[in-house]
Amino acid sequence: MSGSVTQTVDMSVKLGSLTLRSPVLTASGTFASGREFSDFLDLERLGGLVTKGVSLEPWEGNPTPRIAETPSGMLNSIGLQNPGVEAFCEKDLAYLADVDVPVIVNVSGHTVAEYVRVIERLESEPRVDGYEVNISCPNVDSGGMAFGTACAPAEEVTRACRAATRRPLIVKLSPNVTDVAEIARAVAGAGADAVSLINTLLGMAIDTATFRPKLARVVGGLSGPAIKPVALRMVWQVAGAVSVPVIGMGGIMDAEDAAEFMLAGASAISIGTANFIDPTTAMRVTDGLVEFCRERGIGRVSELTGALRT
Amino acid sequence: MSGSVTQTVDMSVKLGSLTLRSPVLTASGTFASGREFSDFLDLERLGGLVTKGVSLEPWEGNPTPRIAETPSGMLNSIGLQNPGVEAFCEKDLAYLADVDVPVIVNVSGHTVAEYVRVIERLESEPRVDGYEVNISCPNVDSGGMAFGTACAPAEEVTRACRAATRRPLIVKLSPNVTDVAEIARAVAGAGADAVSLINTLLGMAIDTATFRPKLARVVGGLSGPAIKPVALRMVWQVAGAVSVPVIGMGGIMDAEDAAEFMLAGASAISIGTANFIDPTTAMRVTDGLVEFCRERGIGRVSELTGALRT
Amino acid sequence: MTSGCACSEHSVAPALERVEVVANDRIASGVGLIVLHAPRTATAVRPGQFVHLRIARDSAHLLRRPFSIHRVRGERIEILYQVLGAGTRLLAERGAGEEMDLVGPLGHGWEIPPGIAHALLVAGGLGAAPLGMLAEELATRGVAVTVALGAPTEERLIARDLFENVARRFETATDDGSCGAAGFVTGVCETLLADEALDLVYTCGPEPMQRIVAAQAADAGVPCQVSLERLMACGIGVCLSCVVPTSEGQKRACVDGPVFDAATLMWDRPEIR
Amino acid sequence: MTSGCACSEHSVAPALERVEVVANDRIASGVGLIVLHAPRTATAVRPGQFVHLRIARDSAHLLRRPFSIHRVRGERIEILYQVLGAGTRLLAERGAGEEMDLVGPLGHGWEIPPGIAHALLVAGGLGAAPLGMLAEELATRGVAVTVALGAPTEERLIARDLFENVARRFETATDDGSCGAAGFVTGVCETLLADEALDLVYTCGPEPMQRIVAAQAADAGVPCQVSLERLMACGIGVCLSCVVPTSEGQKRACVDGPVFDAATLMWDRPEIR
Ligand SMILES: Cc1cc2nc3c(=O)[nH]c(=O)nc-3n(C[C@H](O)[C@H](O)[C@H](O)COP(=O)(O)OP(=O)(O)OC[C@H]3O[C@@H](n4cnc5c(N)ncnc54)[C@H](O)[C@@H]3O)c2cc1C
Ligand SMILES: Cc1cc2nc3c(=O)[nH]c(=O)nc-3n(C[C@H](O)[C@H](O)[C@H](O)COP(=O)(O)OP(=O)(O)OC[C@H]3O[C@@H](n4cnc5c(N)ncnc54)[C@H](O)[C@@H]3O)c2cc1C
Ligand SMILES: Cc1cc2nc3c(=O)[nH]c(=O)nc-3n(C[C@H](O)[C@H](O)[C@H](O)COP(=O)(O)O)c2cc1C
Ligand SMILES: Cc1cc2nc3c(=O)[nH]c(=O)nc-3n(C[C@H](O)[C@H](O)[C@H](O)COP(=O)(O)O)c2cc1C
Ligand code: FES
Ligand code: FES
Repeated sequence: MSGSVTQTVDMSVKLGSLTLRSPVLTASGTFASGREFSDFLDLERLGGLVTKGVSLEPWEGNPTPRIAETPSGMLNSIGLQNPGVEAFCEKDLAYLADVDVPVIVNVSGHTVAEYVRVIERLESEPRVDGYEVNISCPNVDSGGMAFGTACAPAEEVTRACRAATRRPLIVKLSPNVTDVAEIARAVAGAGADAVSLINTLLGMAIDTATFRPKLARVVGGLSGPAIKPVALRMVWQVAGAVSVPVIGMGGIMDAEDAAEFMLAGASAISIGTANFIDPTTAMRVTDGLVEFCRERGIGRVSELTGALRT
Repeated sequence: MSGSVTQTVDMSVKLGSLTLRSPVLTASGTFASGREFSDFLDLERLGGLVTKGVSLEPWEGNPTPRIAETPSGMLNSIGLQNPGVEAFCEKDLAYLADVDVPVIVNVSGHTVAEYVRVIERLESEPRVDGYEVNISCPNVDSGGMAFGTACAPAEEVTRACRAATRRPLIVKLSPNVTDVAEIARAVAGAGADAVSLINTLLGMAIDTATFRPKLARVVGGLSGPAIKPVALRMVWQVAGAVSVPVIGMGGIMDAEDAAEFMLAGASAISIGTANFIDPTTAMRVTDGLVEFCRERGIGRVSELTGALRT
Repeated sequence: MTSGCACSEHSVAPALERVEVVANDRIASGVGLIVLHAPRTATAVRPGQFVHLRIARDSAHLLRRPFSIHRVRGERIEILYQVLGAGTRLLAERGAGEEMDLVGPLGHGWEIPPGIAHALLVAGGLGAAPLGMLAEELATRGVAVTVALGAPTEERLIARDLFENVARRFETATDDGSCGAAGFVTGVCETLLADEALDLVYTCGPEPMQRIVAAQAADAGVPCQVSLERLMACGIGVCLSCVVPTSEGQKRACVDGPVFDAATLMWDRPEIR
Repeated sequence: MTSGCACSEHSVAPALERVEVVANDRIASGVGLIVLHAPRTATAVRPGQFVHLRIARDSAHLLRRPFSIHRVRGERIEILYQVLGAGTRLLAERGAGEEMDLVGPLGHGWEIPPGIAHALLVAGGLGAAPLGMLAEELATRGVAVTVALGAPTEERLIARDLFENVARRFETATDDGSCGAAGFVTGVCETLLADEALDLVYTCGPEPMQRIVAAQAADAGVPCQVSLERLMACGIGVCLSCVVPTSEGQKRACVDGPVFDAATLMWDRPEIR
């Protein structure tokens, strides 16, 4: 930790055809479309902004209560509540028109056709820089995670989305599987430019005062520091299994956590639940990564990717 | 919480043919064979003592470091270090000869034949009350978890062990699967008298100071409060899928946690990592469950099993 | 603050503010009053708004906890809190000089429409918390304030002094009759709605109480605002954990509320208890 | 304590003991001394044993932390600690009057074989911690004590007063030469092994240092005991996280150690750094 070293650190990373100014992205569903965070940080310093899940039609989401705190984590069963792609274009993309940051739209659907139609609608929007296809949401009854827990449907969604766009296509993987590397290989083979992981782990909590589940939907997705060890392990497995870049996430709270994910093989990382705890996290992590590299004489943050010494 | 109600609570539970005086067991690998805990608690008040994993031959385990602390949890890669079934009979069972507590031996093997031979060796030991077949250890290279992540091998091990004994046979399930209910059905169909879950979630941690994995074996098993939501969800899924009793575990630290597992469908519960944090946990949980029932006017602890109101 | 309206359009953007505990005292059984040095929030906050407080420093209790601002005194804000679970237990342990941080001020607070002359504030238990600042603000603006305050027992009647100071009329109700009317505060509310010429009812308390007060106000033809408590992860409108069904669709309690016009709330939905 | 042997056979069974902080002071940069009221442990503990301390109250930092007992004074135990990570940072924040709990006394401490006349204690940095009680015990038993204490700089020479009081000869080494010999304490150790007629070497410090001291002692034909630090989950012998390779197979540092006969340790294995 030679505090005197003061060279600059190149924070840019390549994600397939996208070059990002920083490896720090926001995780879908934890950052809306950024507007609310403009009070707390400079959106233009983000590597990219991954939006809340967008579906073809408006989705109501699940009944409340939708969240529960758990040890070092939280459960959510929001259920992809969103006003649909049309409203997204009108409001969210309009807001983002004046913000200089790569926009990656998280895409949801009940059927393969719905995923494709969301992408088709967004193809004409110049403000969209790429797509993250969510085949891993544990909080919707049809679609969502069902696509992400077996190779064939994961491949099918990916192939259909790939056919609909030449923009960067990221597929977001579910951790609720026996072999995440196998799914990653399937979607990479089907044309994904990158994979992102992990989405939430399926979990549950019970209120012993009422004998009721804490979530109205009974089960929900676990996120936050509690899942970091599982997320890191999966990123490491997937980075070893596919040649496309990996976006890592799951419980990242600070720059050390982010560095762990990059060492395990991630080219970029996403801040999720931490946005709720400290809305400035993405900046703290960005500044912290610069410092992390500087202290170690590392000139380019991308050198961290896969640098784990095993 | 009417503190004045003072009826007694029947703490006995049935686990197939076994009747236990309490639903509180110890989780394999966190309690050795009990001797070390006799300084801290009354072994004879346990519902049952589940031993450390026992294999046919002595196993060396994995290189150190073997543990790492993680947010609200820990990783371990002990690797089932044990002196083999012969030494187990000579030392551990000899010690337990004078302790009035049901003894359930956790059985490990690299091959189906090894599992069977451990059981065969133990069949002649009167001090053994049942077996827990570990098809879910993430810390050994062959055997272990490999048997627990697909139906066919899980069924095969179970069937072979079933053929080797008429004693109660519990199969311990891995959480590192897409569909735990499916595996539970498979082992129940193959003759398991009960299932226990969850074993540890496969995880990883990285030391950012050295760029090395925190565990010499790189990956290990995550346990402790962090995994409780995942464990509860799986217990709930499995209890809904099979008719054999379920032993629930994963992050239980106190009686409220234990009650959550029973409400989700567990007939008994096991204390694991918490034994390291507070060696009196099993007694605290036992007393706490009595109190929990008493406050609610519940006469038998077994009434909690599956009493979740959804 | 133009046109006498405390609506969110005029409120200051929230910020992450590092605050210091000035005092933290138990004021009734299970109830504490914590005073924080929070200059930015103290200046910016409007009645009915809240702050999202980080109580724990490590991750075990990960989420922030939302608390209404009860009062502002100079650069200090006051929070009334009930000790319920892990977070509020930790909060009760915090001593003078300790640091925490908050995100705030948050939410859409009480509306004070121009021209109102007489307002009724109905508080059940800790529901008094967000009504303190409102009572002071109304009094400052020359609006007559009547307060109905309920609690299980006299000792738990929160913020009596504040309300006694500013209210033209102040009635209490206790479940055990130890102070004021015996029974629920809704009984008092009913009487006051009949007795007084009221322009507006403001209420906060347990939802079953709020439901009754809203119905009573509706029957009396008096507009009513209620402050709702919802589980909140972000507090800033992004996570959608706090949604409330209204006649205008699902609204987020953290930014569209916590104060809602009672007439827009869908009281028949299970999400409102 | 029969036959002058502090081996585990004679030690008292461990217990869970609730303890209170009596004092907690920074004594060097990054080093604290915490005094705990722990009557049971104070009576039972033998030199070289340790306690497993629960520092955090919630689950974020789940595991206990092992610390040697540095000294006992009446019903109080003293622990020297280096602030390294989350747990020791929390420990440094604990103030007088706060409660914690420990499991202890644990482990197999230093052996004091009957008949030894002169012992050398070699401590690197915080390695002084478990040697304090030993030095006092040896002096009490009339064993001549020579101490070699090393640190990066004078300020970091831990427990000087204690050693100066009981040692017949006391030598120091600092990396920067600010006190005693310039360089590593192993240099001093070599000299002392040549100078003095020693019956036994006791050492604790960084493992590379211990390795050298063990080799020097072996060359000089003097038996050597080392105290090892290992990651420990349970501290009571059940989890097998703390194993150390020895010529007698894998041993658990928490119950078979932390003190080992240097001759039995397999210094060539990667598990010993
Ligand atoms: C806008 C708003 C203003 C509030 N103002 C006050 C106030 O001024 N004084 C006061 O005492 N309380 C107030 N509350 C309620 C307060 O937030 C909870 O009592 C507190 O979060 C409980 O935390 P805990 O850790 O003690 O409980 P736990 O039950 O351990 O908390 C677990 C989780 O549930 C949440 N939670 C539990 N109860 C509530 C609740 N009633 N409302 C919202 N979240 C809850 C917690 O925030 C946490 O995320 C307010 C709530 C909201 C939404
Ligand atoms: C028998 C024994 C006696 C010890 N005596 C002392 C003493 O008297 N004074 C002192 O300052 N330190 C002592 N240590 C080391 C002390 O336990 C660690 O410094 C401490 O656990 C670090 O905790 P942390 O939370 O600050 O570090 P973190 O790095 O945050 O800890 C993370 C995990 O690693 C473990 N860990 C980290 N470093 C060590 C280490 N060196 N040894 C064992 N576990 C470690 C922690 O216990 C925890 O489980 C002793 C260790 C052992 C095994
Ligand atoms: C409240 C909430 C809402 C989420 N919504 C989405 C979503 O719409 N689409 C998606 O792909 N992932 C969603 N996620 C998952 C996160 O993007 C992320 O994958 C996960 O939370 C793990 O990261 P974390 O632990 O840093 O939060 C959501 C997570 C949370 C907590
Ligand atoms: C150190 C350690 C060793 C373990 N060894 C075994 C084992 O030998 N056999 C087994 O079936 N499970 C083993 N487990 C898993 C536990 O029995 C339990 O399933 C798991 O830890 C989850 O429960 P917990 O969170 O309460 O610890 C071990 C767990 C730990 C932490
Ligand atoms: S708390 Fe997140 S949207 Fe309201
Ligand atoms: S720490 Fe558990 S066996 Fe040594």
